[in-house]
Amino acid sequence: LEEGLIFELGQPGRLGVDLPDAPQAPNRLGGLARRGGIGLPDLAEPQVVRHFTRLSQKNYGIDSGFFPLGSCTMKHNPRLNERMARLPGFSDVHPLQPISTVQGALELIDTLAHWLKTLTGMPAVAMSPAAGAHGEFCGMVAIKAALAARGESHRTRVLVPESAHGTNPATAAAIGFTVDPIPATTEGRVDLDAFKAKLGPDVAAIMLTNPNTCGLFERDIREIADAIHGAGGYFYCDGANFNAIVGRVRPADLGVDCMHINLHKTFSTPHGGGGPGSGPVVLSDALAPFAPLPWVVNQNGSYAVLEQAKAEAAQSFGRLKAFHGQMGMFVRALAYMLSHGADGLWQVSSDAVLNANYILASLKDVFSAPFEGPCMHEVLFNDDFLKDTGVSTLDFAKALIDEGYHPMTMYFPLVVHGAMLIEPTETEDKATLDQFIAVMRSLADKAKAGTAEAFHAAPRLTPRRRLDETLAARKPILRWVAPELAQAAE
Amino acid sequence: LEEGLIFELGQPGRLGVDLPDAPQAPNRLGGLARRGGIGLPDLAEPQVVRHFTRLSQKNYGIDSGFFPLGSCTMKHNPRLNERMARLPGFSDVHPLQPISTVQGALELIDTLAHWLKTLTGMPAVAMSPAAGAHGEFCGMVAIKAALAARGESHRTRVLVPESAHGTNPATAAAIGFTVDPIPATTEGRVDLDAFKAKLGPDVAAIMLTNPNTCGLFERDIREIADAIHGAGGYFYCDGANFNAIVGRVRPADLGVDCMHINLHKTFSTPHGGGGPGSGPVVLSDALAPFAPLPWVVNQNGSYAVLEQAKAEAAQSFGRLKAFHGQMGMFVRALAYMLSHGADGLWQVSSDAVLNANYILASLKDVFSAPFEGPCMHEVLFNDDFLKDTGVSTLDFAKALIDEGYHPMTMYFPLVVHGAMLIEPTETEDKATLDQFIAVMRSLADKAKAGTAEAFHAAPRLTPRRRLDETLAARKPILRWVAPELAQAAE
Amino acid sequence: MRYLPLTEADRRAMLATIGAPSVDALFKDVPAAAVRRAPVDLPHHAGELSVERQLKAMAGKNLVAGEVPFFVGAGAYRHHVPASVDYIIQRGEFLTAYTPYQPEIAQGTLQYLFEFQTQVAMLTGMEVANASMYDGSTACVEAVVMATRVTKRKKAILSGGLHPHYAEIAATHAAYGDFTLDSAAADPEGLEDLASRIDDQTACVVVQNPSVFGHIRDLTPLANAAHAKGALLVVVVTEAVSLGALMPPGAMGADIVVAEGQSIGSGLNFGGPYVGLFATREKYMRQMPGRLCGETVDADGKRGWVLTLSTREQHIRREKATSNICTNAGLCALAFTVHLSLLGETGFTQLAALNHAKTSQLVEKLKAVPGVRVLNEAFFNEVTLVLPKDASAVVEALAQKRILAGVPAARLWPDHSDLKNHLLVAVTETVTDEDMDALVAGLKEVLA
Amino acid sequence: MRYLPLTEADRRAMLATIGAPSVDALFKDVPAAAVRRAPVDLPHHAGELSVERQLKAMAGKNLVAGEVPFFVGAGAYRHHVPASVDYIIQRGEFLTAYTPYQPEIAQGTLQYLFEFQTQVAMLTGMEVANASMYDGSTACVEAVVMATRVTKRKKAILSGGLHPHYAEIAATHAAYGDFTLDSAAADPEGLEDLASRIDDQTACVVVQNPSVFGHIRDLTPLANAAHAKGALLVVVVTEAVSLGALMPPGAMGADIVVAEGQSIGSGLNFGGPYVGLFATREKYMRQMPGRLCGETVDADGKRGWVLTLSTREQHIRREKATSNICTNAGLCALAFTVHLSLLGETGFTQLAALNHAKTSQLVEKLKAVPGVRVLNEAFFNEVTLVLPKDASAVVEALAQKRILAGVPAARLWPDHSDLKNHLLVAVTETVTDEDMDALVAGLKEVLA
Repeated sequence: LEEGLIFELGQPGRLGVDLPDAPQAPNRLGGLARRGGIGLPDLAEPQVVRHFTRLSQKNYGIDSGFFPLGSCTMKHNPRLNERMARLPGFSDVHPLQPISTVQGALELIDTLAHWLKTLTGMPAVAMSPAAGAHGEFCGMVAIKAALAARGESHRTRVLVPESAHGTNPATAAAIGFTVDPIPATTEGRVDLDAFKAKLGPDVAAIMLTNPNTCGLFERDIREIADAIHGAGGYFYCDGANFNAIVGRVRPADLGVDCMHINLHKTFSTPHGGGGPGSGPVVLSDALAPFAPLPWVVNQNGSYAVLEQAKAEAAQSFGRLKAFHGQMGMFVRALAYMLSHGADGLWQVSSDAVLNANYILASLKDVFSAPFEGPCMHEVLFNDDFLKDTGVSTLDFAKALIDEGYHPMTMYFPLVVHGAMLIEPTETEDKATLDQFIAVMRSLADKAKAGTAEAFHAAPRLTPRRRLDETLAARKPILRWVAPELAQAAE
Repeated sequence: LEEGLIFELGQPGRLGVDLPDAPQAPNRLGGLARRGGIGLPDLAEPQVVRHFTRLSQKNYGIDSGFFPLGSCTMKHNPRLNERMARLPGFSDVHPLQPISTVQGALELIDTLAHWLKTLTGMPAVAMSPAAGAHGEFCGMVAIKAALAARGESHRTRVLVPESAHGTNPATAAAIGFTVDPIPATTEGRVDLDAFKAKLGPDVAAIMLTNPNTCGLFERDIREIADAIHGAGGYFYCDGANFNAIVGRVRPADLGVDCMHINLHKTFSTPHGGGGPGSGPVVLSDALAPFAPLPWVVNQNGSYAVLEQAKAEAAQSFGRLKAFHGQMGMFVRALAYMLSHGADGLWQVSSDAVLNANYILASLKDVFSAPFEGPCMHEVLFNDDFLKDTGVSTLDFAKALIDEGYHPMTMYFPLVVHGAMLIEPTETEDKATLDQFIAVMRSLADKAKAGTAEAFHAAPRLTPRRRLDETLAARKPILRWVAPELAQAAE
Repeated sequence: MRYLPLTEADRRAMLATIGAPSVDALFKDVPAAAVRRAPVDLPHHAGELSVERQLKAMAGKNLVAGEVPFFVGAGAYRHHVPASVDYIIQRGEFLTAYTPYQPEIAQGTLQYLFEFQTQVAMLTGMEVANASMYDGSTACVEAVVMATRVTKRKKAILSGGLHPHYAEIAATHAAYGDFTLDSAAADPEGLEDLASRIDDQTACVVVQNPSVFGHIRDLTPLANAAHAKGALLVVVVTEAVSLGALMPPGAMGADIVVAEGQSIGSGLNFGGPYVGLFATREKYMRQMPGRLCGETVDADGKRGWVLTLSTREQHIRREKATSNICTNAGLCALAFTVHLSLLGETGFTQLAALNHAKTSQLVEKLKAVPGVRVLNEAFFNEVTLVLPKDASAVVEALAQKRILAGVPAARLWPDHSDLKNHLLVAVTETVTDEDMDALVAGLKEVLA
Repeated sequence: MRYLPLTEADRRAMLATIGAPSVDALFKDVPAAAVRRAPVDLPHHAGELSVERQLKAMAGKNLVAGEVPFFVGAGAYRHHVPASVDYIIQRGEFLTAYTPYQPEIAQGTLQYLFEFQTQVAMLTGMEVANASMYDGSTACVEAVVMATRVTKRKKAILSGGLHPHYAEIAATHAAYGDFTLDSAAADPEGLEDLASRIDDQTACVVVQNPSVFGHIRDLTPLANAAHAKGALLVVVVTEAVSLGALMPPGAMGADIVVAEGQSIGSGLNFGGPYVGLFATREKYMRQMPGRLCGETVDADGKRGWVLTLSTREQHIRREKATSNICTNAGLCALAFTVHLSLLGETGFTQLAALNHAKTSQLVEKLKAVPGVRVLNEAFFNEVTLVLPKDASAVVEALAQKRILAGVPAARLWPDHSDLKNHLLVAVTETVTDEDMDALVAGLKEVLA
């Protein structure tokens, strides 16, 4: 049975909710009442529940199986966190209630901030960014504000390694910086000499992911930090890969000035098919005064919120998002942190790195690893091993789907050809890795045996086979239109 | 990927829970501490969640699609009911807390009792039975107690129609009654003359399902009631099919003395893969004094619980179940009742009957209906239409699975050959019925076209194909045994 | 109405197909005198918001266990159930499924039932277990009935340490069924001698461990005595967590073990739904009540599971069935299996040890309360106190101070005046040191 | 630790395979100075029970909206969300999925995003919508940036009826980005004239409807004025339910509509996560920020969905992307879609009508409070009151009486002394007659 669109299932005269009658009261819409219908379908509750249940059954999540999507940290999402986020004391509280009535909510934010600062060794944290890219924006604006405060607004060049996430250059550009790429060494790390050669009086910052997107720790990070500081710039660290070092290494000890933290990666708030995320940004002393509003401040055990660029917050660069940030995500992340504790988080990064290296060690004789290990929490292969097989990285990934796995990240980072980036995370057990390794080896054998056709045809066992993305982009259909209207329009 | 048994996934040294250290305190187990291991597997939480998620994906529920299982009333299970049952004021209250601290819980029981009594027109209800069959036991014991109180314990014969649920004779037998079957007419109803002929001074009761298991209303029910009463017996009504008449017909007006109500059928508490259920029993004035303990009594707005056969409850036949009954189910059922209200329940039975008759009308030219309509909430076909096709009712049902449906009830009731009993319920829409009708017709065409082989091979698209039930019964394996132990045992 | 998808237009079209003038016409077989013209006298339909308000108002009148120091047990125990358990049992594929009579699309239910049966057998130390019963109390009487069937004898001896509700249920079945009871007097000291009551008419001896008063005993001598006379030993467990710390009934010679499984996976729920565990020896397998899930293979030779040995059951066997039982406690069994899978061997034994240690800790603390005597020498997580005053009044007084101190024995044995000062006190992992101190302080105050 | 499945034995075996002596050795690329020898100074791991206790203690210090008469709005609204919405979004297949970059195993996410986009387009009266933004406030500034891109102009005019947080965010982006703002003064009376500010440097006019003060206006004249100068009209909606009662922005000439979708499907959550709606005309489709889901066919010719037009996005386009946005608000978008599907055309318009009628009812009741003036002539479900006293003090006094009376304008415009007596009051379907009476009585008392 195919599942139609919700609009195709509706029929006027049904109700999926029961509402009380409206009281008699004057209409005060001032003549601006809606005329004509909206076009929404009418359904009863059983139909709606079944529709979305069936849709869910066409999805693959961490709960469904192994999800080794590199750079995305698809780790287990504890249900305790969901339960905690639904405590009415958090979920049913308005952001503009009197401050006296939300002391517990502010305490939670302050407690989470304390954990983030302690884990990173940084003195301050901006809580309001809604996601990683928003955190990047926050950090880069703080840098721009700090430069302005120093009277160095002429510093507009930002150095970004070629292997960076796309959000890095996009963010820098959005704030009016120019992006200057730094090449990588053959070892998959920043080319220190090339980097130093690019330093100059117009350099604002370097944006560096560490561990980097090749899954490698930037060995020269202290030297990079010193150099950028020496050149008068700031060190923005992309914290997407914090999971690899959380609890074991503090970014402050690496010399960073600011770093965003994807709560939905390292701290396990669910990805939810694309969000919501949360991207707090830790800041050094140099950048802290410019942190966005609002600031939560603990005043002798009672909490206040600074919402204006005045007093302590006089240098704040302003507001980034309405209200206080992604509270629901804060609760989940703190529940996760309290559950693991300092000792557990140490073990998180240990096991994440161990799992990735185990995959590297178990596959490197068959797959082609462009860089030497040890890797950190993820392992990168290129498509050399597929040379002359007629099988592409994409084909290989789609064949994995038929084996019951979510594919690894493909074609990222851009610095290696046909990249396959595998991140097992610490919440997978050895048996799962062993099974995955066996499947990977067997698929590689098949590819080399000249069965390209079978790979091209994959996946076969999914709700849909390969989808025509070109058609979608060439003739975009972004919404459903009632057939009678669609016809009339033609 | 096949999902192993949980025992096959474990490995010593993991933990799926974190517990605090035990306090220092003397061991007071008196030398009776467990020696040796239990054999349970150790897993971490991510593995457990994934394991049971994967198992769930091998199941079909109402949320998955149409579930026309006759006699089982597989209607929509609202999530509101689940939410209400989880209110701490209901879910986190102990049955033996002081009565002063559970007034709300008792109010809920009393309110539900009021709804059940009003909907059935009966003066009393016993709330404690844990399920339908337990309710039957309760009702029949009340009858036995009433007979004893009348000094008529010699009445030991119970009349049960051949079409009855198996629980009816099993229950009667468990209480020491003898079961005397009543034949059916060619119209699928109790043979009134045969029934009357069986009446006599040793008759204790009739157990009659109404609407009966052929989906028909027993037209002569008032006459049956009068006759059994005239003969000094009681009228036990099996209320499994109450969904067909709820809100429109009160069993009291049909002359019944007692009737159990499956809250998981008519009132939508979830079936849960086989329970828990709840089977309150409404009782006539004649039987009410014998109702089981405990009794919840409203004393000027405060609630008391009678737990002994004393005072008002002096004639109670005693206790049936620990504590107060299936409270969690009570909350769900009351949430459902309050949601529908008297007007909604009227519509429930109207739509349930309408849906069934629509299927009957739409299939009767192709399928063989042994009895004339109108039917009530379910429609019965026999296998005449499959004659000489080589396709059995079972084959036909399994073929439906591959079309995306849960099969109808098969081979029940026993009074027709190769029975197919279809109950759509009121929570299905017309489009779903139309689609089902089309599939049914198409399968019937295929069967008649001589494609028996394909039917024998069904289902093909399921997690498992047809399972060998004979093997399971011949060499029962009822538990997992560690391979090394199993080997040692051989 | 939100659960009803038919529109008025649908209804008209469907009636036309049927050829009926109205829905009323479809009810033509209902005797005229019973045909209602209007809905019954109850409130009309209401939205979610309204229903929530009404039910929350009722819920709000109860004192929630988790909000107060809490020591109530006597057959139902407040343990912490992990959030993932509740998530799993709410998944529609489990929640809205039927009994797995169509195994091809019910392997999920069947596999967890097989896992459940295995877990129950392991915990109890027995060979086989069924797919769950309503609860411990009804499982207990089913065990008695089964024992009469196995032994073809008609008398059951009930221990004075058996939960009174369980004993009362057995008495109901005895009064209206086909066996008799020999019930020992309440046994607060845990010193009763049941062996001497066993004779060659005895089908079984039913004994609870820990007893309702909290005593634990080695049942091996009783098992030997029963077996010597051809009787069965039925062991009842109302606190399943105790099986993580104590010698299992199977190791002490039990023939049938029944238990209340609520402690693992289910909340207190004011008494239900809970889940009954039922285990026995392999040789009695075909005499068991309730559903059984068995392993088999499918048409392709793959391992799978089905309901099996259903010739014991009512839907096949009708009046000759081993029980009239039909429903089990599927979803609570699932909760049990998920919770126990999370606990594992390590967690479950740790949990049991923690329960015991905390109880022992409270017993030590209670020494500070003048006039209070603990009756138990050996116990698991529940003990019986003798107070210098009427225990019901003490419990009520403490409830007013928002302390739920336990179950006064008089609640369970209202007619036993010699038990009126007895109080059953249970301690689980959810009890904090502060809770214990509050109880001790409260008792001192109320008893002063 | 319950989330970590590796055993010590596993770790040893894996290190042996790797050929590393220890896990520490795998961290050899970390500069020695940054290598920690021990965990940081934070508490160690804790079980569920302990974590629950800690978080419940914090939650318990907040005054829960649902427990009191509640009139707080100003950009976040307390509506009733059906239980089935929360059930659906908790299903692991949705909750634990990633962004649907692998469409073959993400058709569930993709189909609901397509449904979401359609619903948003329908509600706003626009042609196309994206797959959601972080929230309304960030969507607003993205609209401004897009308008500058479309018009190649650099100035945005902001209405004085725009939520101050939204305006402040735009100001941040303006200060550090590539456009300027012309911001009108706060407009409590709803009488501002923006048309006269539009010139041929104007990229867009940003106006909120209903305004933050609750006023509703016909925006057609403003749209015409903008279009006459080649500028776009950006309409902001912070109360999505209003779209069920009011003429949609698309019908009044909006070029871009952004909205806070929290009212449909999401709780208050102390401000987040919420869901931003973003809709525009088809001709601007390729200038939109954020993800888009599009229809296509698979290798077998079956209809299916994919993420599309991703050449706009950062992961392809990098520094030339239309936005740096990566994450959207997937799960909140799902909640929106499920809730709106339950409501349907009938329910959604009824809900909007109910909100308005209740608000109008409160306005009538407020006439009984001496000294209180309602500023709004036309409104949806929120109005601005002028009190005879400092509104912040009144709100605080009422909060002490457990009435949450609304948002004092001073909370949003701390520097505007002429707004210090202004109070924003919102009414939804969750407000009862008793709640209104409590507010009226409370106001009388506090103002007396």
